[in-house]
Amino acid sequence: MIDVLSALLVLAGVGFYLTGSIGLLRLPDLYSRLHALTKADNLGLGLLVAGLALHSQELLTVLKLLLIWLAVLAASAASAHLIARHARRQETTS
Amino acid sequence: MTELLIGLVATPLTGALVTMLLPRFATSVAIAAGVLTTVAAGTLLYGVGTRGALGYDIGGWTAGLGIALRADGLSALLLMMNALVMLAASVYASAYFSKTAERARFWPLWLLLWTALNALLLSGDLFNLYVTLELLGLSAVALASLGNKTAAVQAALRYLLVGLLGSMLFLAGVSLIYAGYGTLDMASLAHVAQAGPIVWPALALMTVGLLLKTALFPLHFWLPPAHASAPAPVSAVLSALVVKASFYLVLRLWLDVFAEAVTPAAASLLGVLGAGAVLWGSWRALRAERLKLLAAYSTVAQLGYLFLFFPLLQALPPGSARDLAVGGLIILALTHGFAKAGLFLAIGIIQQRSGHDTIRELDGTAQRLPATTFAIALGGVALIGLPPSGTFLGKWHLLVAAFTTGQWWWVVVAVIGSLLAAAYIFRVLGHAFGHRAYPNQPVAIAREEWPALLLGVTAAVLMGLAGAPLWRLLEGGA
Amino acid sequence: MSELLSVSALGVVFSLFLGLLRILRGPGAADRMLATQLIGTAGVGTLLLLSLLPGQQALMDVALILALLAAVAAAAFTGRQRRSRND
Amino acid sequence: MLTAQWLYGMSGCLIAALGLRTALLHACLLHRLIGINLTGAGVFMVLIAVAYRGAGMPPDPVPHALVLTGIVVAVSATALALALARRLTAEQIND
Amino acid sequence: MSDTSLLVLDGLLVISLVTLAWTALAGSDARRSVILFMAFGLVLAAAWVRLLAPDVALAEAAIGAGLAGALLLAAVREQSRQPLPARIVSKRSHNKPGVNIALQWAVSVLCAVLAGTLAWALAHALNSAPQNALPRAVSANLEASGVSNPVTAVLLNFRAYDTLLELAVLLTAVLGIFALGPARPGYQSAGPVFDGLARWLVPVLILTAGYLLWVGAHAPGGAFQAGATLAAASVVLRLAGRHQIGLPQGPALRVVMAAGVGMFVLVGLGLLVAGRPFLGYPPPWAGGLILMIESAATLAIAATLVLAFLGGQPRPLAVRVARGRIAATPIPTGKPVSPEGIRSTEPHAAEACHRIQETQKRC
Amino acid sequence: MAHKAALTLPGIMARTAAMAGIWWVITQGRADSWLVGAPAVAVATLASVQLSAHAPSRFSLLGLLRFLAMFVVESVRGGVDVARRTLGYRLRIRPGFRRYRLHLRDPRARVLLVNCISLLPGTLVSNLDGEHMEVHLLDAGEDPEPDLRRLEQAVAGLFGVQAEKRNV
Repeated sequence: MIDVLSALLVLAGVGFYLTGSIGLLRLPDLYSRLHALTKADNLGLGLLVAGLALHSQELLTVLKLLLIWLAVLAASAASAHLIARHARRQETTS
Repeated sequence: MTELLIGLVATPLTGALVTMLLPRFATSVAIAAGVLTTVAAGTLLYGVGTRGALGYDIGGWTAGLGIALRADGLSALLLMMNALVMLAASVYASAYFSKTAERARFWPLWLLLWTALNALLLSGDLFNLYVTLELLGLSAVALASLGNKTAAVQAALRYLLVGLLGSMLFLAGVSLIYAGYGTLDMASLAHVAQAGPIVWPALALMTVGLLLKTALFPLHFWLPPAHASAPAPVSAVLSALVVKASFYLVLRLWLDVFAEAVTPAAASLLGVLGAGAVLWGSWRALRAERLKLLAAYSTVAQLGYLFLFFPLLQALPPGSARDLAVGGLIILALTHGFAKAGLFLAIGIIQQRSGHDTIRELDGTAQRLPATTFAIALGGVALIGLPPSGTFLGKWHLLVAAFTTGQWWWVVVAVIGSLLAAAYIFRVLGHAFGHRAYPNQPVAIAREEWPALLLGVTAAVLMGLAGAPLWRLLEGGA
Repeated sequence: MSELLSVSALGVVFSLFLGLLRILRGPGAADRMLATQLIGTAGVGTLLLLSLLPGQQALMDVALILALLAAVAAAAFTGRQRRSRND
Repeated sequence: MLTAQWLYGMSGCLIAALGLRTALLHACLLHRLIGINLTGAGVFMVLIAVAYRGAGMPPDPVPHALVLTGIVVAVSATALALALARRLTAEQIND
Repeated sequence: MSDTSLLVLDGLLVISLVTLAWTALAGSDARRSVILFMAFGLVLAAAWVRLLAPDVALAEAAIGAGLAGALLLAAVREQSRQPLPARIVSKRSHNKPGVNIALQWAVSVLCAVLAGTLAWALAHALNSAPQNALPRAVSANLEASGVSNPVTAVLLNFRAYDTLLELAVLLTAVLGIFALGPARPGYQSAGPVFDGLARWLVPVLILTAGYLLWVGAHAPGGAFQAGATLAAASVVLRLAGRHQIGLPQGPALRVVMAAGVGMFVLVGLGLLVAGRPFLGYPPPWAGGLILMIESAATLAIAATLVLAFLGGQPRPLAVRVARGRIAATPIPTGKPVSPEGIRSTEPHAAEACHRIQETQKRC
Repeated sequence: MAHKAALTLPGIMARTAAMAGIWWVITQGRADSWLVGAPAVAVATLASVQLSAHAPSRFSLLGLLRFLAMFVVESVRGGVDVARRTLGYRLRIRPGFRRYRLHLRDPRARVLLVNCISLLPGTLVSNLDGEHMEVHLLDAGEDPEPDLRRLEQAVAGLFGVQAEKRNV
């Protein structure tokens, strides 16, 4: 049961990764593409980590996975914000 | 005794650290480290002379798993030359750099360069050689940029890029060797390496990389600006020692490690490039307007002579004739080292005293700086190859070997090169002595003139007398 | 299960590959930068998936480093240097 | 014979040659530096490919150590080159 | 993993690597190339993982993803922010096109020949049986090396001399950088979001550096990876716009810079005095001595990398705070500070190239 | 840099504990790691203390749970929505910017809020100046203001501060 759930979560994570990449390719402008990036980080990696945590079931491994996910989330939020702000400033100044 | 090998690397390295940590005492610490290193090099030379080649396994691991240091006659002689030239240039530099801040920048890099030179000559491991080449290249570049003029920085940048490309090619060759033979130890490779599709490309890559660093024609384009714009003591060791370090490696690889794989065609190619270097370098030196540029182009030419030996050595069967030729090659390299270092130091003095080094405006230098002019003349004697200089001896053996093997055309190149060298040296001396009369002044030799003078004497006189013991050493040590 | 992990890893690598197309197409430097970020994230995902295979725990450390340094490049890209030498 | 060794080794050769070409020809210093770094990366790929012994086998650790050393050396050289370039730019503006 | 999926993976990675390398080298926009080079580094790290070289992957991740990119981007930005004097731009038209094209072809052919030769030789090497003597020797002596990670054993015991010289190379580079002038000016504040990130990222990076140092003894990791991670912590602070980035000053900085080589030499000479070979650790002590050397090396590597990022000798903090501005700077930026400042700096990445072209013209 | 608030001993202890906890997680609980771990934790704590600009704020456990639940639910809901929009045959997006006023005062709460907004699918903070933030929306047709307000409240609840002052 847990195995199935874990597998489903992992696959869903992969699905969101792919959605993110497709969004990156299809979306028309920089800001919209940034949405694709944060979504892949948040949901893609999040679901992946959830699935792997269920699969591994060792407390320390789970915690380390969470730590990595948190790091990616923070980095992703910060860099998306920085890039958007950077682009926005260039727009307004040039 | 064998600890000397690691001592020769550790002493300048420790010196570099101490000069870095105690900038106020940098000069005295550096000179002390230099004297120690020179003593160690002398002891090693004596040791190799009496006991033959020496080796040291670092960390106690057998070569292959670990890295071995090795010294034979060739490397011991070059180490000795390095030590003497570096020491002389150090004494000179202690007067050349007067500000504390300059000294604090100069000495650590200087000793790191010395470390790299010694490490390179001693290393018995191909990958370790790559690291020492990089250490040598980076410290040389950093020193060359100390001139702090735009030209110096620009030349240093180009020097760095060329050096990096050279070491990358060398590393590519080393990778192939490791892929094919699973070892990096040069002594074991000498036993197992065979001519074939792995060694040829690997040797070609390593050689091209090293030739870039040695500045063999037509890969010499970076050398004149870099050597001409660096501070005088730095120019001296760049021209006298640093290019020779990579030449030593070519020699080691072609004559020693991969001797099996060397073909006559390849050796002739090196000879042709050497001939090109002799002619082109001498010609450019003759046309140079500045003394330092003249000296730098003369380095290009003098390196060419060394490569003329390759086709001859390839054609000579092992035996006394070949040994004599090898000895001639080495004596040529050593003499050039002393002569060129002395020349650059002397030029540095002229530049400092008169504010320029334009050849046309040297008028009266002989009266104002008689010792320095004499040093230039001595260096010139050695560069042209007049007796009793070591160069004369070296070129003599080149002629002998060329006629023995029937390759007389190299003789033509050598003769033309010597004539051109005579022309550019006498051009300088002609301007230096000038036509105007100057009031007589008492001859006084300043402290910074001594190193140049001593180097000149060594090149023009002592090396000519050193022939016999040198051959004995090479035979015993090789 | 290990089959699932490796197939998923392949899926994530494929999304990394798609991100490459955006890097190549640009058009702006910022677009490339953000696609590079996505490649980093996809790298983390791949490494985490593979790290649960036997004997591959070390990959989690590689993922950790990639995750911790993910923001450095974007900050260097967007950071503005002070104008003069005073602060 | 291992396919992975061939794939990575051969593309390493290719990348090294591409990097070399740019390092020699490109007019811009940053491109040249990237070219040199990529040449290095290509050579490192060859070394790591040589070290590879198949999926289940432990690889040869020696090339790994060599590559680590090589990476450090490449970074140092790049940093020095950038500092030199920076100095040059500053002086050019100054004239 | 099954053979097919491995093959697909290899194919994707190799195609990505070659494409990224190709595109990073083409074109004239320096910033574009730097970003592509960073992406290349990330994919390369994945390739190292695939080829079972996690130690190298860690180093590549720490350097490629963090420092090298930051270093190159800072260089691009700095060069593009200087206004371009018109006369420098115009000088480039003198080159003869015919000679240039011939040269390009010659070099291209040469490089193609080189790739061919390299590949040919490599093919021969790969076709013969793999050389296993050295890896066997490594694992046979692993017990005595003091660590159980074979890569660390090679780096810090069997071939420790290489590593000693490698640290000397780092030291040389940073001394050279010092001699060239003062550090580049710092960054403006990156705003509350990045600042908030830095607050917890920096301690975690420090912990991770410690972890990599420790874990190197028995698993992938080691001094260089740890040093690069530690350096990243300082770089993050610098990018966040802080002055105090954890770098010691004055003599203490020199001690830290020299620590790596210094500890190596001390240990080596100490053993020599004790009658052992240079760097020949007695097996029971080997682990401890290696940890000692690696700790010092970590600090030295971190300091060196940070200094490389600063691009020159850091100016003392006290002076900066006291006077508000540095009075005498050996390298003035030369640019009259425009009131709107940063605005003009942005879109000139391509110009950075032109500028350097001039300095490089006759290569 | 803002003024450094005086850190209390418990504050330092809490940070040390947090750093030790992270070390424990990173090393996967290896006991022999503390020889390196102790100094590393000490340095990390020092850095953390040096970098902290604010007095430690309170955390509400209940608030944390509520916040997490909301974050997860919103992520998935928004994720599916955005996936539908981007994967469809035709892209159904209307990108645009909007400005919002921030009601949170606590700087850390603000940063967390901004990060959450950026991470949630469909919204992205593209600028932050003073009391205002500029949000980029994938679909600017729908006003996400109520959602943002709820998120702001959840963040406020997490830090145990009030975000109610709507009419400041």
